[in-house]
Amino acid sequence: MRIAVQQQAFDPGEWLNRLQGDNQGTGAVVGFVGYVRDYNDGDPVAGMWLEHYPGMTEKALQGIADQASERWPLLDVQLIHRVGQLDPGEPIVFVGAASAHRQAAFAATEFIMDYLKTRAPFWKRETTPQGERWVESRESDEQALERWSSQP
Amino acid sequence: MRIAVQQQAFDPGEWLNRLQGDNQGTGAVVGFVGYVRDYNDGDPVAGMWLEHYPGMTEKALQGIADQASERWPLLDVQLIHRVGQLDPGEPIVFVGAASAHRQAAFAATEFIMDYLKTRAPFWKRETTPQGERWVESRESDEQALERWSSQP
Amino acid sequence: MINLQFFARYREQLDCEAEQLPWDASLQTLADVRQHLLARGEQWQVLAEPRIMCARNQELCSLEALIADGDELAFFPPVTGG
Amino acid sequence: MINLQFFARYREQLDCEAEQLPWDASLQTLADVRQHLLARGEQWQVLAEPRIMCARNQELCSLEALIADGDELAFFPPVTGG
Repeated sequence: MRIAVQQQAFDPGEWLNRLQGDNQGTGAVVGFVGYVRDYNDGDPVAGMWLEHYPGMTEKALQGIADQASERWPLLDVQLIHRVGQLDPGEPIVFVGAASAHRQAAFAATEFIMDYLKTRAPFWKRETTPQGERWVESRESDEQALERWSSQP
Repeated sequence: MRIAVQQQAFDPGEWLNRLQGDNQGTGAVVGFVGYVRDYNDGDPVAGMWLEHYPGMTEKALQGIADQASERWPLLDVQLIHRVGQLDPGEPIVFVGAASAHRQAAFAATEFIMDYLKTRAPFWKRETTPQGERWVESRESDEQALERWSSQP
Repeated sequence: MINLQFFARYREQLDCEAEQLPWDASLQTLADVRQHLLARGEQWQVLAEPRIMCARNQELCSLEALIADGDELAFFPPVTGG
Repeated sequence: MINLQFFARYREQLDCEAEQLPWDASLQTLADVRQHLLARGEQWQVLAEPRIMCARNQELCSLEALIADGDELAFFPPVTGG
């Protein structure tokens, strides 16, 4: 398992390939990549700045990954999230899970993203023609979280 | 959209990275990689041979990808499946989808995998200490398919 | 003429990957073709499996699908790719 | 002593990223601390937002969580990472 929070760019493909590792019991790997889009809420976005809560961020991500590992039979989890200044088109986050079968890898990756979106201390501020603005949290992200309390 | 069926090895990371393309409206990319495991049904697996139905395979995969594109607002789909002889640890299949938001990318990738597993003409024959054997289809794969007939 | 194809375990057990069947209007569906093959004897009973899959002109179909002269028909066990 | 931290929009609107508050046994919960800050005047009303999130010693908690001398407390708007 590897968790990183960093300013430097990263290569999502490398992170995906790393999930299998040397484990030939791995049958399924799922990876998610979040990118900076060039528009949001109807406005063009020229750039983004990501604030976080140093110290807490790493703990929060580790806690989310641990929860996923308790819930599904995972062989690996890899998670990286950028902070600081980003350009449109740049990867912000990679989350991936490896397992023997695909259902666990899919569910764990979605679970980690849903928790990351609503429980990890990151905040996006984007640059639009009207100036800088903080991105508003989305109700749909809270709703996405709810299904994990009922579903196995 | 790109769909390939080939004997040659491929790099899953490259296929993942290709999904964003030049589209800065892409906010979310999900990729799935299936690998040859070194055991199955309790037996060690020394290798695998993948048979397919040339001509029909490509059409079937295209049809599945098209269905996913009609169902979710996808910006790209990439799919590659190997045929012929494979060693344990080698990637068999990559399926990925790009979208503005993550829910569509996750759902489409799972949908394509569920259909590929049960509707695309591939057959696995694995080499075990007892000799060659054809892999049996799994009931759980048929069940995975059923949810898509009810769910939006 | 009907072009028949068999894949994977069926291909091996029948020791046949393709054959041509003269067009015969009494064979209206894939189920009729399957019945015709089963009548050939012991070796062909593998096609009696309830989970058999089939395709007409490279598209999955049910055994009840109607066929036409010149069709490419295929019989195969449940698929196991991915 | 209580170590207070503010992030993102709150940090900007309060023009404050961190401050120390003398330990005061009457402040039993994060809600008490928040009330104490709201009493400072207009600028601090941003903390009245119903969707405010908070953490105690770098773990998410509810406003009803009990606090202790030496705690690191943080208030912030709903998170928007990923």
